Amino acid sequence: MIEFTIWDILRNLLLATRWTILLSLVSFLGGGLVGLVLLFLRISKRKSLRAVAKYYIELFQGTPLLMQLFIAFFGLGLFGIDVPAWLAAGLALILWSAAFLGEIWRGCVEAIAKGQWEASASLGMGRLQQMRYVILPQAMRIAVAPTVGFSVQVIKGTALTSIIGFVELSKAGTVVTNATFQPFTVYGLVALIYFALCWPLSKSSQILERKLNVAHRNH
Amino acid sequence: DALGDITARGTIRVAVPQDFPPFGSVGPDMAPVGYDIDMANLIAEKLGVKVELVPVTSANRIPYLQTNKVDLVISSLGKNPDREKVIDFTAAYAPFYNGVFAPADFVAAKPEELAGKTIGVTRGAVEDLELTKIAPADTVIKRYEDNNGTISAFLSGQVEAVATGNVVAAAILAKNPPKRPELKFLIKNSPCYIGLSKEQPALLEKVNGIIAAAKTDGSLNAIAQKWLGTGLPAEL
Amino acid sequence: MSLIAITDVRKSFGSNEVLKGINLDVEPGEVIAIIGKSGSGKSTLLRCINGLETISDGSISVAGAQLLDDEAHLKALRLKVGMIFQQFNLFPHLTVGGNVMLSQMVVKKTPKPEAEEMARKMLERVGLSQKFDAYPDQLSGGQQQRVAIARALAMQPIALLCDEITSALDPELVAEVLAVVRELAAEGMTLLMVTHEMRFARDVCSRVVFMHQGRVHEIGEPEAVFADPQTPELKQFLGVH
Amino acid sequence: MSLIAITDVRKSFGSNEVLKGINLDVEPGEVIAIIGKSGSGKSTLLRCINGLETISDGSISVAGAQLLDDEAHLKALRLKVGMIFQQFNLFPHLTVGGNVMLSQMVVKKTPKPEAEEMARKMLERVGLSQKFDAYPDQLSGGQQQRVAIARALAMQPIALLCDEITSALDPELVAEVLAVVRELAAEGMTLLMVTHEMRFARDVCSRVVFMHQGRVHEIGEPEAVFADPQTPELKQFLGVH
Amino acid sequence: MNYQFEFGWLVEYYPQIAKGIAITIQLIAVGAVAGISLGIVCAWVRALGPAWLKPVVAAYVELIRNTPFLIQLFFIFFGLPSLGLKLSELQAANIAMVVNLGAYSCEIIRAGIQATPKGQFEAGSSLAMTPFETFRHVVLIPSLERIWPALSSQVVIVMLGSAVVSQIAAEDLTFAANFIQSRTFRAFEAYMVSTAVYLLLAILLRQVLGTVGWLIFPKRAAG
Ligand SMILES: Nc1ncnc2c1ncn2[C@@H]1O[C@H](COP(=O)(O)OP(=O)(O)OP(=O)(O)O)[C@@H](O)[C@H]1O
Ligand SMILES: Nc1ncnc2c1ncn2[C@@H]1O[C@H](COP(=O)(O)OP(=O)(O)OP(=O)(O)O)[C@@H](O)[C@H]1O
Ligand SMILES: NC(=O)CC[C@H](N)C(=O)O
Ligand SMILES: [Mg+2]
Ligand SMILES: [Mg+2]
Repeated sequence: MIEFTIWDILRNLLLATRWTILLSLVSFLGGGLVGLVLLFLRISKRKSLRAVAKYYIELFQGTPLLMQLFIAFFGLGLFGIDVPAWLAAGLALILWSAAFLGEIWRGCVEAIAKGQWEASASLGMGRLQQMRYVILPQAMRIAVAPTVGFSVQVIKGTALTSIIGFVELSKAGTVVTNATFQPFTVYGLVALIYFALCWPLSKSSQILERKLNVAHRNH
Repeated sequence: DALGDITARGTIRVAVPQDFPPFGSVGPDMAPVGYDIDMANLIAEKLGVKVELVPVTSANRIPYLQTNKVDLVISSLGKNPDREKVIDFTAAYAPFYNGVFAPADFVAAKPEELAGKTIGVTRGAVEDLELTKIAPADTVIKRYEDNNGTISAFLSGQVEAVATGNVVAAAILAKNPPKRPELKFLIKNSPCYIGLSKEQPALLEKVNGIIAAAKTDGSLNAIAQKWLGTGLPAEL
Repeated sequence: MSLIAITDVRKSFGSNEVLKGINLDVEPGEVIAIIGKSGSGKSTLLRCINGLETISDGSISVAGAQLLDDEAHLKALRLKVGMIFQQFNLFPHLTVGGNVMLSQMVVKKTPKPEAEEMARKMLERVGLSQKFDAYPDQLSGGQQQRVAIARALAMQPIALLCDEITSALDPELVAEVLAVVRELAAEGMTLLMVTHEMRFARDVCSRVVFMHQGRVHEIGEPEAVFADPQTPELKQFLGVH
Repeated sequence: MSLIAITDVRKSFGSNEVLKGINLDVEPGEVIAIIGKSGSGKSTLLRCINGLETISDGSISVAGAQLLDDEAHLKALRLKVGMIFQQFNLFPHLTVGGNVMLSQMVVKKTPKPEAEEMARKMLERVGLSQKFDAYPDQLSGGQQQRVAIARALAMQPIALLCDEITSALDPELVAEVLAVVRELAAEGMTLLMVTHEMRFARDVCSRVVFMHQGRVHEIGEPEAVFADPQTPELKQFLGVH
Repeated sequence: MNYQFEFGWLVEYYPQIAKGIAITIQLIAVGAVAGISLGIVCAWVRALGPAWLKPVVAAYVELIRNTPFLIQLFFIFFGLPSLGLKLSELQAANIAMVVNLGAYSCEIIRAGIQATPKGQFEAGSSLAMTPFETFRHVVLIPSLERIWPALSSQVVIVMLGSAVVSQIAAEDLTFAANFIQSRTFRAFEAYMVSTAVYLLLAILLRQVLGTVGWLIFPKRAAG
């Protein structure tokens, strides 16, 4: 049996981290797109559309991401859809992130004063134009901090894909543990790598938030 | 039909373990290696297609097949009536003796003596099903998601003993672990079969043919020698 | 034909009927002051005319076209009728120039150079041409309100609705906004304004509407209304005993 | 011996010296009004006496005991001297009764029945016995301030510091709070109050302290101070020319 | 699709599910009570506590909030024994829940404390209360009230996150679903049932937290 050196352990974990990063990007960007759609549904004038978005969000925020992963992975296959692990992982993470991002952004849109809607309406703008030119540019500013903050949750969420067999950082951790019998070292390193990915995002989210509050006070 | 799909695709998707030495584990480059991997390669080669190895755990091997994520499960898969209800099996291709393993100071020569003890097992494996049947009611059975969990639990002392295959225990032993799994007693002889979806006679027949040929031409024996350290037993 | 014809308009919020049958015809070039106690429905009436609230009953037509509650009709209406609010409601993320250009470009698809030219002209008209590149939060309240007027004017409406546009201003800034309105009135713009500035109403308006409990309670020329209120409610409102 | 002896007290915030050597002796039963322009250091002086600010130099003693900056001494001091603030600072999560009982129970370990008895007595004294179970946000500002007084009194202090306790009140509510203070003064409570109510200061206080730029600029009986200000600063402050 | 749904197994495996639900509820009960308590202590340290403790708490909070729960769980269950600290899977799961919720609620509660008007602290001081007494009797309850909705959401999130404790053989609701799946090969149905139960638990948990809030915070304004 070939021995793992500490460098082997670290190298393998770092290689697997690429997947963690890729998965995070996919679910964050995909989740952002779907979340945008949800946002529009959620603030739509049609009650039925609002209800759809509301129930979607309640469902995805009210059940464990782990279960969503299981169902995407083992469930969709039953309907004849071939779902490889990366697809199930990406899909579940996207749908899950979307629920949270949609809700975060709705809060930001609703934080924009009603007068902005009314003023733009009275200038003859349609709903999409109001969103595009008046509301979103303002909402985006306040959305940055919580959105960056949520990206940390996404990165941590990708750890769960290990359970459906996707070999990202966490799964690599368990596999390497089993090949080395050094759980303390391996999980310690895994935790450190996650920390190195997440902490800068957490910090910048906090800093952005503070900046924005200061900006508000100066008005 | 599965065989047609495989040839059309030019690739066969095979579920293999990566947490279950010597059938499947990873080297320092994280690539899967082991008995089952060699077996998968052999079959692909004989079918004249490329192989796509899909790492699975004991618990999700069968759902992988059920949900058509793989064409074959070559993952030290034992046969029992429950499994036969949902998937089909080829001929056996490897020996597998389930047993209870523990460090030297653990005393239990037969199932009854497991009373009050804590045994780790991988959920959904044959060992799990068998142990659940034969162990006394007050045996504490801890069922882990995959073999990584079971082995980690044993090595970190979270369970006193594990139920697994004899060669598995031997492979762990070979790596000089902090806790040495020694055989206490055997539970069951449950050789490994290749699993495939129900009602795929063409594929079944084809794979059975390959296994039979490999047995006669000695290539299967070579794989056994390489990973188990002995040749194939006579009963196979 | 009246420019704005309001016929039997009713508006309820839930079970609370806020407008109880309003009739009012506004001729082109008229300047109408709407006065009345808080809660009497003044703002609601203006908001109905601009389609910000949908009416429960009755009809409103502007320049002959009926006000209907779909996006196309609403847009057509709002191109004809501008509105200015108590809280200015400038777009904080755009410069003064951007505020005045935005709806021209977005709604009317005016090309940018023309929109800019129009914006400069309108800012000139309200005396703020030098503030083109400033942001709203760099302006005083009076300046912001004048930008809001320029923004509405840039759409070239045929009438302007003003809802207490000086109420959020410090007293020393009120005059500069009223001066702009006075000029608009002199130039013949049709104006409907809710106001608490009685002196201004008396000087500038052609008619005064006194609203009370969701109804037009008294209406007439300012001299008549202010000098000789007919109803006890108006008397009380004006503090005449 | 003076009840409160303030000797050469100095206090700086950073490089900004806010109190520049204050000397003041308060005898038992005295009612002292502190007046002065905004920023002259009135609040800071009271806060120093109560230990909410640590003094930079000089000394303060209350009933013979020196004010030192450690928890035990501070606690002893605060048991002797109560303080009431402009913003009432009632505890919003406790009922009126709870507000008055809390510190007795927590600080003095008074058993609940006795604390309650005391609370009822003090609320009676400020005319609010019927509000025992109300929450602060169900009371008017004047009532809240009277609860704050009752809360301070329940600790049985030998002196009370009041920092503009009527400034946050609507004019019609000021009188009810001052009536309570007037009674306290009549009963012999030692009072130090920062106030803008000159009439009240003149009627009730035994001495008036005029602070200016961190110093006691003038001090004397109210008749003297108000009728015959000596310094141009006090003249200006009182509007006498 | 040609898949036949089949829920017959529910009859046989219902005790497993019930046990799983009980364990999930136990986890969140301990997690919420001990986690919020820990959060209060940590929030006190970060907002008002001794200077030397602040960086310790800050490090704890940042470490936990920036690593996955699953890894924390593995570290506690598989890693700590090599330092001689061996915990049962339920102990490990409970500790992970408490440690996790402690870190999150620390930050939430701290925001609540920092939003306390200065006058409340001063009023406490001038009534001769020590800083700690002021915190305990004056500041804490209104601070919790301010952030109760955010805290409730976090408790629900952590409850849903607890699904991964099945990975260390803690027999919670997810374990039950996995167990059933490995015996009946009815993966889809098993996960659907447990997902529905989680949804129900989440809704219930919100109600319970709302009631708890209603009980500990004064019912004013409305009354
Ligand atoms: N969006 C709304 N929903 C429910 N009720 C409303 C709404 N807008 C206004 N009202 C009610 O309608 C009535 C009239 O309000 P409106 O704003 O028109 O009064 P107003 O005459 O403009 O008063 P003010 O001088 O205070 O601005 C009030 O009783 C108000 O509470
Ligand atoms: N915490 C503080 N930090 C820095 N400077 C302070 C602080 N508190 C007060 N000051 C400064 O000390 C000076 C005196 O303030 P103080 O509050 O004592 O005045 P005051 O006489 O009570 O005025 P007012 O009538 O406005 O209440 C002011 O210049 C103020 O800016
Ligand atoms: N990978 C495994 O866990 C195999 C164990 C056993 N042979 C089974 O089929 O369940
Ligand atoms: Mg109004
Ligand atoms: Mg002051």
